Amino acid sequence: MYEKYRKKSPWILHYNAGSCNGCDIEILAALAPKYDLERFGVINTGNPKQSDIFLITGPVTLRSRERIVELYTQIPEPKVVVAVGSCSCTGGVFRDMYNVEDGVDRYIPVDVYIPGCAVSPELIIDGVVKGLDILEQKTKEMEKPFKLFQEATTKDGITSRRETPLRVGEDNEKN
Amino acid sequence: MIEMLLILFAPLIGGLLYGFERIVRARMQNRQGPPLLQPFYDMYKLIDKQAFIVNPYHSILGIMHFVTLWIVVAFIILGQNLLYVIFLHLLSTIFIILAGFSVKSIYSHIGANRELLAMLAYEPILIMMAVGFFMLNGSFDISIIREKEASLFPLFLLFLAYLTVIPIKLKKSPFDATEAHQEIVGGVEIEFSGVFFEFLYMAKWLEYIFVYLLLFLFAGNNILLATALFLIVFLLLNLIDNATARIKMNHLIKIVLGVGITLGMCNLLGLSYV
Amino acid sequence: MRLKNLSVIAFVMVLSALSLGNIFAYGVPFEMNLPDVFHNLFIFLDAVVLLYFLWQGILFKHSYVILFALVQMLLYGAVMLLSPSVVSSDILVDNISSVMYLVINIVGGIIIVFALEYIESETFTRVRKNSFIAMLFFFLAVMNFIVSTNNIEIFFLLFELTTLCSYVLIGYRGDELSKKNALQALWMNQIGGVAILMALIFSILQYDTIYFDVLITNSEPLYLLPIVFLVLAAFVKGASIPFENWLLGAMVAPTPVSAILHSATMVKIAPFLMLKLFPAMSGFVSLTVTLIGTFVFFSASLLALSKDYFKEILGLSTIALLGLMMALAAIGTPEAITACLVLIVFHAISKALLFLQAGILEKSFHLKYVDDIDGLVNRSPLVVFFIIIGFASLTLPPFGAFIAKFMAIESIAGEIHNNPLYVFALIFLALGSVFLTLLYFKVMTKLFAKEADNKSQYVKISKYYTIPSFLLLALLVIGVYISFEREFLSSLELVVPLLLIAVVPLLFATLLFQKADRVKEYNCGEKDEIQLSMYYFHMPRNVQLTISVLATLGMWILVLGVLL
Amino acid sequence: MSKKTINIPIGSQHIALLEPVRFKFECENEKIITVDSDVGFVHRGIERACTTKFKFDGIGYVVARVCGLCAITHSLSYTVAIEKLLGTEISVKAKYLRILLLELDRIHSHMLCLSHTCESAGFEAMFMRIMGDRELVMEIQELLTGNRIQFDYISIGGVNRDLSSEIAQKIRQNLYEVKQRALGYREEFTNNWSLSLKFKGIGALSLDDAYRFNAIGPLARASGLHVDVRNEINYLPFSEVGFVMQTHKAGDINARNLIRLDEIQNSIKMCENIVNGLPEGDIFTKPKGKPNGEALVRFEAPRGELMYYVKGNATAMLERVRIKTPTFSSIPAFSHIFVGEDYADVPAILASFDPCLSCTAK
Amino acid sequence: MIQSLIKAFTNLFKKPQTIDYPLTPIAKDKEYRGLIEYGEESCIYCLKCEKACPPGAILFVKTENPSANEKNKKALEYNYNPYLCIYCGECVRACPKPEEALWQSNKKPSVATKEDKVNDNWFVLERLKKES
Amino acid sequence: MRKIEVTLENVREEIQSFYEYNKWHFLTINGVALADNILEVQWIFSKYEAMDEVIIFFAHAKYADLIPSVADIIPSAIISQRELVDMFGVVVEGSEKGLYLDEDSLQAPLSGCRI
Ligand code: SF4
Ligand code: SF4
Ligand code: SF4
Ligand code: SF4
Ligand code: SF4
Ligand code: SF4
Ligand code: SF4
Ligand code: SF4
Repeated sequence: MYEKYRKKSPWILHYNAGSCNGCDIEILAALAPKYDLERFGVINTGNPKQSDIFLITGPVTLRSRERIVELYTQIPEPKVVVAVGSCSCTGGVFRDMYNVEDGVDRYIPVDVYIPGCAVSPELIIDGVVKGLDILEQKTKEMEKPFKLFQEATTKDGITSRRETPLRVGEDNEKN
Repeated sequence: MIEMLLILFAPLIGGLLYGFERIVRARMQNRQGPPLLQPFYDMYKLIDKQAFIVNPYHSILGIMHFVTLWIVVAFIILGQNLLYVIFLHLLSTIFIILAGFSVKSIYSHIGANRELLAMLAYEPILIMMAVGFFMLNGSFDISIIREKEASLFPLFLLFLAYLTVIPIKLKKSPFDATEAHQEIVGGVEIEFSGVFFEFLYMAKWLEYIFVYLLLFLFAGNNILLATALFLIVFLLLNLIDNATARIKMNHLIKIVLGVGITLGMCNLLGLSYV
Repeated sequence: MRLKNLSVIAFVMVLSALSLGNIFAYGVPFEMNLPDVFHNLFIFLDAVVLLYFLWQGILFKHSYVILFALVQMLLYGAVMLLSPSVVSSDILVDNISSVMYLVINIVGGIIIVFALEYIESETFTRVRKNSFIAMLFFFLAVMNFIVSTNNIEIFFLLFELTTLCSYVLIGYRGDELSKKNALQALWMNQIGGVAILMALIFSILQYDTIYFDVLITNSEPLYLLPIVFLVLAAFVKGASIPFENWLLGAMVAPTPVSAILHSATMVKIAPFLMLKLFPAMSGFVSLTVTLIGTFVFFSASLLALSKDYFKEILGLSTIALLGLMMALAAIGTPEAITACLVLIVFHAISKALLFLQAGILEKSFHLKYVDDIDGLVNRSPLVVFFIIIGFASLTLPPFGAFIAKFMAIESIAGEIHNNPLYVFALIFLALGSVFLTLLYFKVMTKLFAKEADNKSQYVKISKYYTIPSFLLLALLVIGVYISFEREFLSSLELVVPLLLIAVVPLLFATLLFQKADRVKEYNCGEKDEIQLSMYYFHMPRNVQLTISVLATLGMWILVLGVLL
Repeated sequence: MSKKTINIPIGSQHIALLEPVRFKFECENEKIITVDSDVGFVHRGIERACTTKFKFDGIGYVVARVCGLCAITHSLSYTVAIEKLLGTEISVKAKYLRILLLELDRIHSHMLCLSHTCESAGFEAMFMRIMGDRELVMEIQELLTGNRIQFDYISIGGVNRDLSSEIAQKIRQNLYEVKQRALGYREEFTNNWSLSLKFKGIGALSLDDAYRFNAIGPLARASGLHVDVRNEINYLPFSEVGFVMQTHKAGDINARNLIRLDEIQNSIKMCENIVNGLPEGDIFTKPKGKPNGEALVRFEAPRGELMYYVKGNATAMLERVRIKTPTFSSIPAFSHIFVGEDYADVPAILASFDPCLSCTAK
Repeated sequence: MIQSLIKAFTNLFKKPQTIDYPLTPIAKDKEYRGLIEYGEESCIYCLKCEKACPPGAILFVKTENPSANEKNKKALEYNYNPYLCIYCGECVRACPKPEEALWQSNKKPSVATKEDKVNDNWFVLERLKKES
Repeated sequence: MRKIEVTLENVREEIQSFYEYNKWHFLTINGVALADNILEVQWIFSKYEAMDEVIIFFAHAKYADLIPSVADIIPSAIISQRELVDMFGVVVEGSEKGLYLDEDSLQAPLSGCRI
């Protein structure tokens, strides 16, 4: 019976997991008057315990992985994780670099992916709105983060940190 | 009967006020702002969240804070002894401070500490205010104060002193160092979540009611004046909130205590000569 | 149980019963005269005590002690030469005395019971241990006597005897520091003696009497010197600023001594004296005393904020509350008098309770500083419970101290109409009570700060320690019940909130806690340990100095004002 | 007696931080005694990727992602370094357009910093006001480059887009507007009583310390140190378009804010000069060859000096790309400033440094 | 401070700056750098775009049923991941047939959800590419 | 841009005699991996208010060599030295590891024995 109110009061927590700040300042811009996220009831609480939406930017550097998981577990269910920006969706331009891990969904279940480099505030609004719908349907079941450290390098049979980086087009190039 | 209803709905009225204030604030900042009922959406959502506790004392003390505050508001509505009301209010603050200290979180501790210090700043002013009413009306009973003439003018300086207290209680700039989101992430409330945070959230609404009910005392039996006071103070408060930065705790104490005590003292001295 | 313990306990019970009986049996004031033999004996004793002081002064080469002993001898000689003609009864027991009996015997008795175990754990010889208990009883006797006497000469003797007691008990440990502090207590308290003697001389010269009741009923508003000197004596005994150092120094003594002498009972002479004197106070004296009292209340609470030695904090808060009691007594309206009495009783109980805990902390946990007591909840929930009750009973409703403070504000507010200067008293009172609250909660919160993982260190506490605490707790409850009966606050005001505050949260707790999950505290997403410590307030030296100067100034104004 | 200090952490996740960085303040009450910092949260490994993963002509887009805030300075510095190695001479118009975007970026970055400083000082309304006005700059940036943040405007040999006359008109308009608003901020920063309590005399760095800790950028200029790379390089014609170095004496937060306001005004003037006097010509010259040798290029990013060292060996893969970023050099100065301040001032002081760790850790 | 007070007060009566975004869509400028679009018919399969793309958001991977385009000798299929793309436009600048085979539209990309598997599916493609 | 060759042994004296803290601005310490497992370490300075005056002191080192610290001459060099340690896996006097890299990161990512 309370479900329908979830989408009216999304409080957000923002964590920068190694982004270039581009997306972070766009989140700020989305809170600013022109886009005013507070229209949707968004409050930037900065406190996982009072948040519903977890906005993550950045490709997840090795040092920030524990923090992501820690913060994620401190957010009470139901919660929605939104990956903001290409680099948090898939690693973006940092995909394959040695100290990053190709996107947030290597660690915690991501519900919404917002592409863009940098994402525009409109897209952030789109993403949050999409997240709200998902939030409404969520149960209060605990969703487990996937992995903590390097323990498993594969998820769904797919290796995430490859031993040798994939170099597009390198093979036949000799200039 | 009306009183009972008022008491029962006090948090709701506070919630509406809070919702309205958020709109006003947004508009003052040139943006659209949340809907009026936003606080209630938040409330329903919070009920539905997974409940986390850090330790049981902490959560219980939070609830006690809320309950005590509600009793305070009820007592004001019922017209009890003003001094007693102020002390009970102190008690409710003490609960939240204890809650803040009962968890092992640094921000919570700093917040609770600041709450204690803020109490130091505003409590004497509240007491002097009560004494002012006593000297004017010969009684601490709120019901009697409310039946008498408006005491705004004889107590004008105390009224001004009280104005400095309001932003502290409502956590508004420039006196919101106790909450200080950018420094200590909300201070004492940081470890509350879900339903338990809800109590704190609603306590905030009650704080609004408390502050404005005390304000109405200055208007005595003059309802028109009460309305005018409310509107003016509400507007003023929000304007100032939107025109100042948060000042530090030591400045807060110096300013509020210095200004408040001087004003209050002058007022009381003046009264005693009349 | 050893015979000694049994007899001590039995004796305490008898004393308590007697004091209780007194309150019910003799409603009316009881008067009596002592035969002349006694008077001669008293003179002899006086001489002995003063000589002893002088000897001690010479022995330890302490010039102040010598000086004041000599001055007292001189003055005492002068008193002896004058012979007043108006006489009255030597012993006078009124309602106030009855209340004091209760405090002295019951609270003091409980502390003695506690002392039994405490002193066992010290390393003194058996004789010294026993003499310690004996000293305490001797002290009780003196106290009982002092609140019954009506003769200022006798009062002087008893006053000197309490000085003697404190001197001996503070120096009991016999080390360097104890000796030093004992001597300090000695010379400061002798100032009180000098003041009493001065009062005696002026009283004899002007009113031709050495009896309290005569002095009080006859005194004229224009000639109040004797009263003022007695008031000064009260300030000294009450360790008001600027005389606070002797009481703080007294903390080196074994804790039961601190409890019995310096918090619960002996210092109560000060408000008691005030209560006796208030009818004779003129507007000026009463105002000045009120201002000084509230100022002391304010500044002692302020100073206490910067302390971290548990007993010192308790001591300063005692000084503060004594200031308040004296101020209330000086105001002298019926309401203020009630408030003062309530405060005396409740303060004695609460402080005794707290001091006992301080003793337990020292003995069972080897803790002296509040900084170290965090996480005590895990080690001894009982002690924490007592400490919390002790502090709460000094600040929160429904306990008496709260009610007294409440009434104090009311009575001072009522006085402002008469004299606007009471506004300052009000401000001091308001600020002081906030400081005190701050102080108590600063300490209290320290207890709460939980160290999650040292459950194993649970410490068992001896029955001798807990039983006195429980007794005091019972007294508190009885006190609450009585104040309830007397309707200081309406039942709506008390019962409803108490019930709601207690029940509703528990209800919610039981409903919600089963479903709740535990989480760790927020730490910015990091996992490392948090290091917590208490906020402390550093008082610069010049603040302390200013406070002392102001207080001294207040006393001079008092004396000079009366002289003019 | 036991220890009386408390450890107050800030970060890695904290509401006053946009980026993960962790400070641990050892405080007495709320007074800071020592500071401990961890700045490595954003390390991604870009320097290595530039020599193993990408070829030299695409790196401009990669290093832009070192940081979104002065993306333009990064790609510019890199590009200039490569142009030096290739010996490409670019057209005057392209140079002017590069300065235009550089200065626009400085304006928006400074505005962001000012607003964030206000937010951290608890002045939400001011934050909203500046952020609202900043959209004017964002708009023209989007028009000029097609994106609000990552402009990807500069390529080796010139720039990617020309400036049409409508856009030029829009730029003039918006910048005029911003200029007026910025005057309003100045009034607020100097006269608001609560801000002066928060900013004046707080977080001060003396001139001598600025020298000793090699402070750079607005941080140094606020202390009176005459250091601005725009004054020390000649690859772009800064002085031609009206660059004037701004300095201040006090070295506190307030001085840093005023420096930024002054620089905004100066940058607006430069932009206006460029838009009004843009020469005709190509915007792109095709570069030839492969980079060979070493080049060291410095630019003034909004936060101070940015340095690129590039070493090529005549193949498509470079041998070394070294990025020395402004915040990286300022960290010793930061830590020095914190000591002795109140914890309550930390967020504002931190924001007034305008730190950017994404380039610090790369 | 006075200025702020006045500003706050007058703002009360002004229309807010806010764009009611999802309700009133924001028109994108035609120069906006949005999604990369591909015209299969015109592509000559030179794979320059793939090589030029810094993050590797374009992958030509062998497929069972290739397009009818006769230039597609190796039976490749164009794959583009807007969640990896950084919208730099380098691919278009590299393409010999810009505006026909590959161009940058001003459409903004859409947000994806968990079901879209934007990351995992791409891993599969990358692996295929590496194996081939 | 001027390059001055020094050796690891005399670099401290060179810098000490050269560096005047209010004339020269210390930029950073840079490492460049050369062939044959040689590391070129560069100390880069620029002159205040002069047009493009950059001086690079450089020394060649083996990875196993102890690189002297200049932190006592230039306090802000500390952080550059830590970076050097992290990135090249060399040992710099008094600088510990871990500015950027965690235990399970790729160690010494820029060192000569790469790829
Ligand atoms: S998506 Fe692009 S702009 Fe956003 S954080 Fe990542 S690299 Fe920066
Ligand atoms: S609004 Fe400001 S304080 Fe809040 S999270 Fe964003 S940057 Fe931090
Ligand atoms: S260098 Fe070439 S292959 Fe490497 S990323 Fe740049 S364009 Fe692509
Ligand atoms: S200094 Fe800051 S804004 Fe500039 S590139 Fe570095 S991280 Fe980005
Ligand atoms: S520049 Fe750095 S500190 Fe300033 S707003 Fe951006 S991320 Fe925050
Ligand atoms: S178009 Fe040019 S580059 Fe592409 S395949 Fe044909 S010849 Fe090669
Ligand atoms: S726009 Fe850039 S990132 Fe996107 S596909 Fe083209 S080259 Fe790749
Ligand atoms: S560069 Fe153009 S033509 Fe060549 S493969 Fe890509 S899209 Fe096709």
